[in-house]
Amino acid sequence: MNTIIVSAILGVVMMFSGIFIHNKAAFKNIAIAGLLLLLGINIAENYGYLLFKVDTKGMLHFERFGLLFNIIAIAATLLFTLLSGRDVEKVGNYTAEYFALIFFILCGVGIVTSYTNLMMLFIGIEIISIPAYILTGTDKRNLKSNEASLKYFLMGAFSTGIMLMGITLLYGTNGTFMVERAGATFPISYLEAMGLLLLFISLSFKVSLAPFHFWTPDVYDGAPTVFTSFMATVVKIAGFAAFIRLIESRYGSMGSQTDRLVAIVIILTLAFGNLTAVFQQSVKRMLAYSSIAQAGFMMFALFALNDTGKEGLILYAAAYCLATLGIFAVLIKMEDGTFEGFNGLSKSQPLLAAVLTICLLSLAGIPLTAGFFAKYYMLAAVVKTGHYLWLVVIAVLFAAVSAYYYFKVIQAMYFKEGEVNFPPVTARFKYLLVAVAAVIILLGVFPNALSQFMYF
Amino acid sequence: MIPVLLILVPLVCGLITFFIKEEKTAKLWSLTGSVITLLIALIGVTTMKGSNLLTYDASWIPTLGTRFTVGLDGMGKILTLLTAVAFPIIFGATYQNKYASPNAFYGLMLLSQAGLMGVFLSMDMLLFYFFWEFALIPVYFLCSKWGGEKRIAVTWKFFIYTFAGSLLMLVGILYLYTLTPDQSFAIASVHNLSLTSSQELFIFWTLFIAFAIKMPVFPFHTWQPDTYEQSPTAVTMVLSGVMVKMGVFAVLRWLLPVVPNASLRMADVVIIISIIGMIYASLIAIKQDDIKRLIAYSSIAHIGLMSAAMFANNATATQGVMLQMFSHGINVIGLWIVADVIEQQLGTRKFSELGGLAQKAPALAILFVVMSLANIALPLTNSFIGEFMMFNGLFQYNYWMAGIAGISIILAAVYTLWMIQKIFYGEVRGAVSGAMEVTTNTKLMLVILVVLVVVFGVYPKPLINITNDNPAKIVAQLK
Amino acid sequence: MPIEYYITLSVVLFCIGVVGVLTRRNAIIIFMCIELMLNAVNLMLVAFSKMHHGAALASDATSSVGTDAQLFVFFIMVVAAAEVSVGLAIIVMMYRNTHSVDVNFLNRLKN
Amino acid sequence: MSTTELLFWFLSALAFLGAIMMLISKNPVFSVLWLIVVFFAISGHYLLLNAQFLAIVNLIVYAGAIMVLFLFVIMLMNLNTDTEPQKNTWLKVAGAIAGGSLMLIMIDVLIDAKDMHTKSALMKDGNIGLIKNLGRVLFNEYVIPFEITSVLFLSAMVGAVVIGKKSE
Amino acid sequence: MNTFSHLVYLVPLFPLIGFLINGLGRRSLSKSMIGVIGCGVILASFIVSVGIFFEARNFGPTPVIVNLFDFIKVAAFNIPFSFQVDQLSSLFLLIITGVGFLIHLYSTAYMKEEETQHYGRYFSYLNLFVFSMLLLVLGANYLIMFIGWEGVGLCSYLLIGYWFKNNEYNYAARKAFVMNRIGDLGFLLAVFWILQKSGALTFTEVFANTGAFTSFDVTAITLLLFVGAMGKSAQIPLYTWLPDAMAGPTPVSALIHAATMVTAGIYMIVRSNVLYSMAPFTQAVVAIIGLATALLAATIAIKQNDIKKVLAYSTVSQLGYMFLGLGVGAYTGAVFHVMTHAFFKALLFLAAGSVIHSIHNQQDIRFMGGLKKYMPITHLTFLLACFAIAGIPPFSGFFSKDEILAAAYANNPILWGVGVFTAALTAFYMFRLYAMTFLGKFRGTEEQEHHLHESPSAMTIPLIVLAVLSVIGGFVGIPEVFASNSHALEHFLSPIIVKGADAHHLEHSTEYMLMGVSVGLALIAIFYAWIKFSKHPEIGEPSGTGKVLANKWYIDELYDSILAKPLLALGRVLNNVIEKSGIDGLVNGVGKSVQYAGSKIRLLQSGQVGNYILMMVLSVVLMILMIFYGHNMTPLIDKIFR
Repeated sequence: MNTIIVSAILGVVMMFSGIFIHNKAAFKNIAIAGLLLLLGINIAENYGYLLFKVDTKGMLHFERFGLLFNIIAIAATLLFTLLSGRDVEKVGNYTAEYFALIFFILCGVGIVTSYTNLMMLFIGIEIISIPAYILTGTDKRNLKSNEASLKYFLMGAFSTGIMLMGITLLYGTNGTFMVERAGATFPISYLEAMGLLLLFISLSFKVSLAPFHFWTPDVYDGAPTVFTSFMATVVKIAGFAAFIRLIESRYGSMGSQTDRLVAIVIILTLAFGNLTAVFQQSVKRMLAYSSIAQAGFMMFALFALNDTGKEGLILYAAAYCLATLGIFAVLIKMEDGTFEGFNGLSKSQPLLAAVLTICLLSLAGIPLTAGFFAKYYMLAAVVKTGHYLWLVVIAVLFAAVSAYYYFKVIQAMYFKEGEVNFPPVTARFKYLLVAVAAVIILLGVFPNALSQFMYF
Repeated sequence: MIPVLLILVPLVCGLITFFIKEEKTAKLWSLTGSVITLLIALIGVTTMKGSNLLTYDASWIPTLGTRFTVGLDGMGKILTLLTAVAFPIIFGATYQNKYASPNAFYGLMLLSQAGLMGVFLSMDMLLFYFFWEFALIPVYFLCSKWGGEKRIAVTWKFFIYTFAGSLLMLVGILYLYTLTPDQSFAIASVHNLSLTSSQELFIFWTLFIAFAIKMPVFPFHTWQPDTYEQSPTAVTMVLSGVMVKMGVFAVLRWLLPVVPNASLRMADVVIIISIIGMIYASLIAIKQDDIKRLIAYSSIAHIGLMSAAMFANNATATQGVMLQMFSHGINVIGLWIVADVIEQQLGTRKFSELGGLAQKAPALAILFVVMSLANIALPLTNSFIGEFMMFNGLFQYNYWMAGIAGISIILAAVYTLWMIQKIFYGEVRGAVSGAMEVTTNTKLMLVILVVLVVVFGVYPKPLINITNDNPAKIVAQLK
Repeated sequence: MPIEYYITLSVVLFCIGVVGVLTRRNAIIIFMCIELMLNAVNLMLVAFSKMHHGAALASDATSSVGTDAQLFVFFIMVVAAAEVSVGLAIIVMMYRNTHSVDVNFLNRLKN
Repeated sequence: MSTTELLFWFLSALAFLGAIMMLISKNPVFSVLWLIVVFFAISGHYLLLNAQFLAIVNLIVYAGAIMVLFLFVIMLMNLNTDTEPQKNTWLKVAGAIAGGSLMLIMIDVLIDAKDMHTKSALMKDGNIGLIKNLGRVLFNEYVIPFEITSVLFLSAMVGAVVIGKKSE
Repeated sequence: MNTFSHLVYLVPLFPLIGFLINGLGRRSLSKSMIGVIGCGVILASFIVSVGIFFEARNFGPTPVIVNLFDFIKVAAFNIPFSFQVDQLSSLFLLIITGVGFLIHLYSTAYMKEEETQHYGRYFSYLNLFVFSMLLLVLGANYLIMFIGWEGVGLCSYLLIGYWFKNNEYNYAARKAFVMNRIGDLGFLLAVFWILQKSGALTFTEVFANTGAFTSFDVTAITLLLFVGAMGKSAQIPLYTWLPDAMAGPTPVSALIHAATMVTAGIYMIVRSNVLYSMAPFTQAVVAIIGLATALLAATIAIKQNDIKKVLAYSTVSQLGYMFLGLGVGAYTGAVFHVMTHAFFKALLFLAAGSVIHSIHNQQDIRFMGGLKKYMPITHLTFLLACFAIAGIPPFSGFFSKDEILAAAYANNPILWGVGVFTAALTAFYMFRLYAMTFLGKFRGTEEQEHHLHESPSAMTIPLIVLAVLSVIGGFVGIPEVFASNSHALEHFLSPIIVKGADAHHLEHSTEYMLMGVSVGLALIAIFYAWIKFSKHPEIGEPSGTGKVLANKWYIDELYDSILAKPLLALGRVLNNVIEKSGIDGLVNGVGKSVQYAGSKIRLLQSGQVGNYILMMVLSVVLMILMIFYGHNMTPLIDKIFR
């Protein structure tokens, strides 16, 4: 609860700072300070120290899993601000407002990681979505940005409609909006099944699972790259946090046909994401598709729904955020976002190239990087269920395909000749990236450094 | 403690190498590092069994049931020794070669050594997988960065291919893990399972395909000739001398004892595939016009024999495979060294542009001939011992198969002698007319290899003794 | 009234909204169709609310079961209002740049 | 047929008609107007269900504020004439078929739900829809979402500013 | 007691040392030094061998086995690196080191004109060869024998290709090695078979334990061993390498391809006579193949014009004889013939070398003739050798050949008939060769004639020694028919030959008749050839049957078209089609299809919001169908996914 309140307050603070302060650079620093505060509060809450005690009337329930997700989201945002704060300033004139929106999104994240009531889910998702629509459209002169924003908005609103229909149907059978349903009977009524299906679909849309992923490439591509970076990480993992909370309490009631349904969705997601990414020319768009593919992998946790899966989802979220933010931080600064644009980067910026390589390796799931164990947990989770081994086999084959496009960037950087005009970067930026790489490798060797938080 | 050092020394040396800007220093440093590793390996190999110096066990990821367990047993010793011997020799033989950004080159080489060591030392399946991939990445970079013209595409295929295989293996490992009673990856847990036949089959194929790609066994071999051809020769030496042994080793350590029933059931299939591969690769080798490609195909043929022998369910053959891994590593590195000299000095690898080199470089010719003869397993060279034992085992499994596999012995003679003739004999022609100077260190390394070839060919007892305990155990598991 | 009637009516309205989204190309109309979908949902919610309320009244005359659904409708309206403000802003922005609200012209981003 | 039923059928028909007309009106302004008709019909339903507060809010917020906003924008853009050239017929048919089949199977599934056969919505009676009850519950159990909604509005406001303000 | 026998490892050790010194020091040592070392080590071996030989006479049936170290010791078996000294091996030691020494000696003069380093290389190869051959005959088990077996193959490769600048020679060298390898494979398989059945490879153990073999095993093992012998001893079908192997220097031909290496097959079969005696089928095969080879090679030799080729085919033919002997159970006869053949064939080659040496590498007998007066010693020794090979009493060849023929008659008169016919052919072509080379007028160029001279003493001394041996060598095996208990060799070898296997009982009158027929036919052939070719040397191109014979029955071409070419074509097809388009094509195809799928799937991402939503709605419809109507599709879905 503290996270939600403080982030909302911080959002307001940012809004007002936009009125009173006219130094652009200051906003970033305020935001960083705010995020640090937020992070501190969240960690404190994780350990049981609360600033305010609020009776949520059973609307929200705070537990370690959700709080860990919050920590990852906030830390990712902090990292994002540290790495790309400068670039946020370049998007438009409303730097303070952008940060305000980011804080509002964090507020939404806080809600969806802890909701127990479908109404909170709905509001949380909306609080995340609406600022996201706006952030997508912030590059107002850019038609692509406009287009992305409008597409995102229309499709997002449509999926909201579907979600509401789902919630309604659930209410129709149960007479309550609580996620946990007491006294479940089997087989569940068609009404409830339909409601769950529609809810599943709308959340699938939010985390961009195929065949509801179509907005993702266009939106990620059209949005200003800084915000793509943010949306691809924080917003996405928030969606998963919401998703797993829902499915965890309801999944068992859905029956074996849903297993199959989810399996199909996973395969479709992996196929769409990976195969389409193979063909891309633009790194940004490739990353958009890759984020779809990564979502497919994260779905394994929801498919398996065991401790390994949940533990892995945390790790996956962290690994994915780290790597994606690292890559985007460099990509934002590139003039040419195509693969050719990376040609010869290792010559002019060896350090950045090395860090980028580690991030890409992590996304590809190569051992010694966090991405490996992330994927490992996901696969392990499904294997542990004892069924659906074929799903795992298909998944690893697609993982091999994914190496294809990630390594295209590495190839461009290291093995191809080219001149890159890379803007000068500060030493702090470099150190930060090195730190990111170090953390990726640290998590790649000792993954339980993160997941052990779940158990104490 | 020794296993840890074996991994750590190259790893640390490699990482340090990255920061040495000066070429000379980088070379010297990496050479020193590899020599230190060799010394440690020698200590390890000669240390008696049962010494607690040979194992190390530490907690790693308790929640996953995996531990950092490394150890040196007979099979591990022989491959560790190979890895440790190979790198100083490679560094020594290619000491004069110039590489762009040498620090990265040598650093990556040492990293790959660390990975290889890890593979051979791991006593935990997840750890094994970890090192398996870890060994691959530096090699990928080495090939792509310092390779030939088509290096990017070729290495790419190699990488994706092996990566896909490894991922399949990961699935198998995971599945195996869930089937262990104590939810662990430890070698003791996975070696003593009683699985249903469908479970075994699933695990068998996932693991075997990964290993088969790595070895490579027909028909998973197509990445190999291209990669060998395009890689810088020093890396090719690592690849064919040591890395392909990973696959063979893995079958012996992680496949046969783990899924014995499936292995027995599938033995016929694997052996037949392997034999087809041997003949097939030999026939193709005859038609090659490029030293590197020829050696590559010859390597496929040799590996085919190893993979056939492994599945022959025979302790002698199994031990033969272990010896042959070492011998083949030594021999093929020797061949590559000569190939490298020729390429560096004459600028071509095509037989059609070579001839009469024996007149220009008689010493090289002699050394090469010895290595070639070892390559075709002439008696009193090291590989004869291994091949004899493998064929013997194969023969006991099925004499028709051994007979057909034997054809490859003849074909090996055909292409190897053809290669010698094309490069060294005849009148001086083509690219050979230019100046030719073989450096002392290259010769020295070749001489060392030749000495190894002959010594272990005449007196293989030390190698046999090292590997004495594993084969019986592996075969016992199969029954 | 039997709840099925309401369900049917709502679904029909909802699906008309869907058809509208699919067949129209004016961004504003599409948006309006989405609003229609939301209203269909609202109608169903209220119907369910009264259904549960009716059932609860049978055992407890002072029951307030079903209130939450009506509040939910209220929240939906609130959110819809917020969404409309943002959505229309986006459409207007779009219109300012392209002088069109035709979604078919939104194809700079593809493949 | 009781008055309630009569009203129900009438309002349903009106809503349906309005929706269809909104769908097929070429002129966006007419669409808006037809949509308002639908909203009125739905408000009528709310009244039938004795949800007076929602009926009013629906009229004020939807039919009033939101639809006016729509009209406003349409006027602003001068879209009142038929600006929509004939759309790809194939896509139209496909859309209609997709939506239609969605409707059919949804109705089929939902009507098939056994536990709904016996249930009916309480008409006219029941006072939960009155503002007194709603207010009490809203500020007790639902105070958290109520507060949090303010964040939503704030972000919408910021968004409208960021997006809508003519910059530079 | 048996001092020399326990020092047996010195025998191969000396040549090995010679090989190492000459090989490594070929640049620094002087020619004379190289020569001294090269010959000296062999002489040293010879001396030890002589000592061993005299000790071996007293061994009786127990051989001396000298264990050096464990070669391959694994759980399943133990193969020591050990030497076996018995009558058979000691006899071969004598032949190898003795004849070998003479040839080394001869070589010092013959190869005088080579560069020093190549001279050193030559001698190191020779020493290595002797070393390998010694390993072969000394090995106490099949594996050590196999080491020598392959070793001589290697050395023949190296020596045939000694003049490595010439690609035809290299080709011949390769051919020799590959053909040998084919045989080696047979040998190796036999070794595995023995190992599998008896668990050991040591001769004493294997032969003591023949109960471990079924008759099928024995037949298979002996046949496989015979395949090995075919390769090494140039029998049909693996004989074609031997004539081509004349590419090497002539002393090499003498050493390797006449006196020693090719006899390895005979040695091996005699060594395994215990097994062969158990396998009558194999024996029949051996006899028939041997005889066929003898006949075939003899017919070819009639029309060859290269002096060395004629000798080569005669070698093949004589080897055929030996196999005939083995096949009919005359093991002693075969060994006897090996010995006499070693003498006279080495002599023939060395004499031919002497001729070639003096007329500057001219090998074609059509351009020789009348050398009698220029090279008296060579001429005389050559003539003696021809008599020996033709089987004229009392030259050595007569006794050995007679023993084999007699045994063949006892086995089957047809074998004898063909054998005698072949013997007559032998006499014919040998004297054709003799006549064309030494008689008549010189047909070479003026300049060659001017240079004609007798060879230096280093070459003639070996000729003389060998000539003496060729003449008297037969007296170690005088047949029973002439004097009882006079067959010294048979007595000497009796401990290692299976009892009864060698027995053939012919009436004395029959035996006289047989001898008379064969000698008579041989004399007629000699007379005819002498008359014909001394007067009218055959200079023109042959035609008709002669052409077929001159072209060696077109066997090389046949092999080329049914084996080599198809194999190469197969290699090409595999390389260009199966590998590139097939397997690699499949692998690349997977990659390509991924890319293709990507390029098509991305078209779904049309950029149209309407399409996206349509897709979503359709998916929703499908999902609802699947969930709610799925029970009717369940079997289908189960089939696909479970």
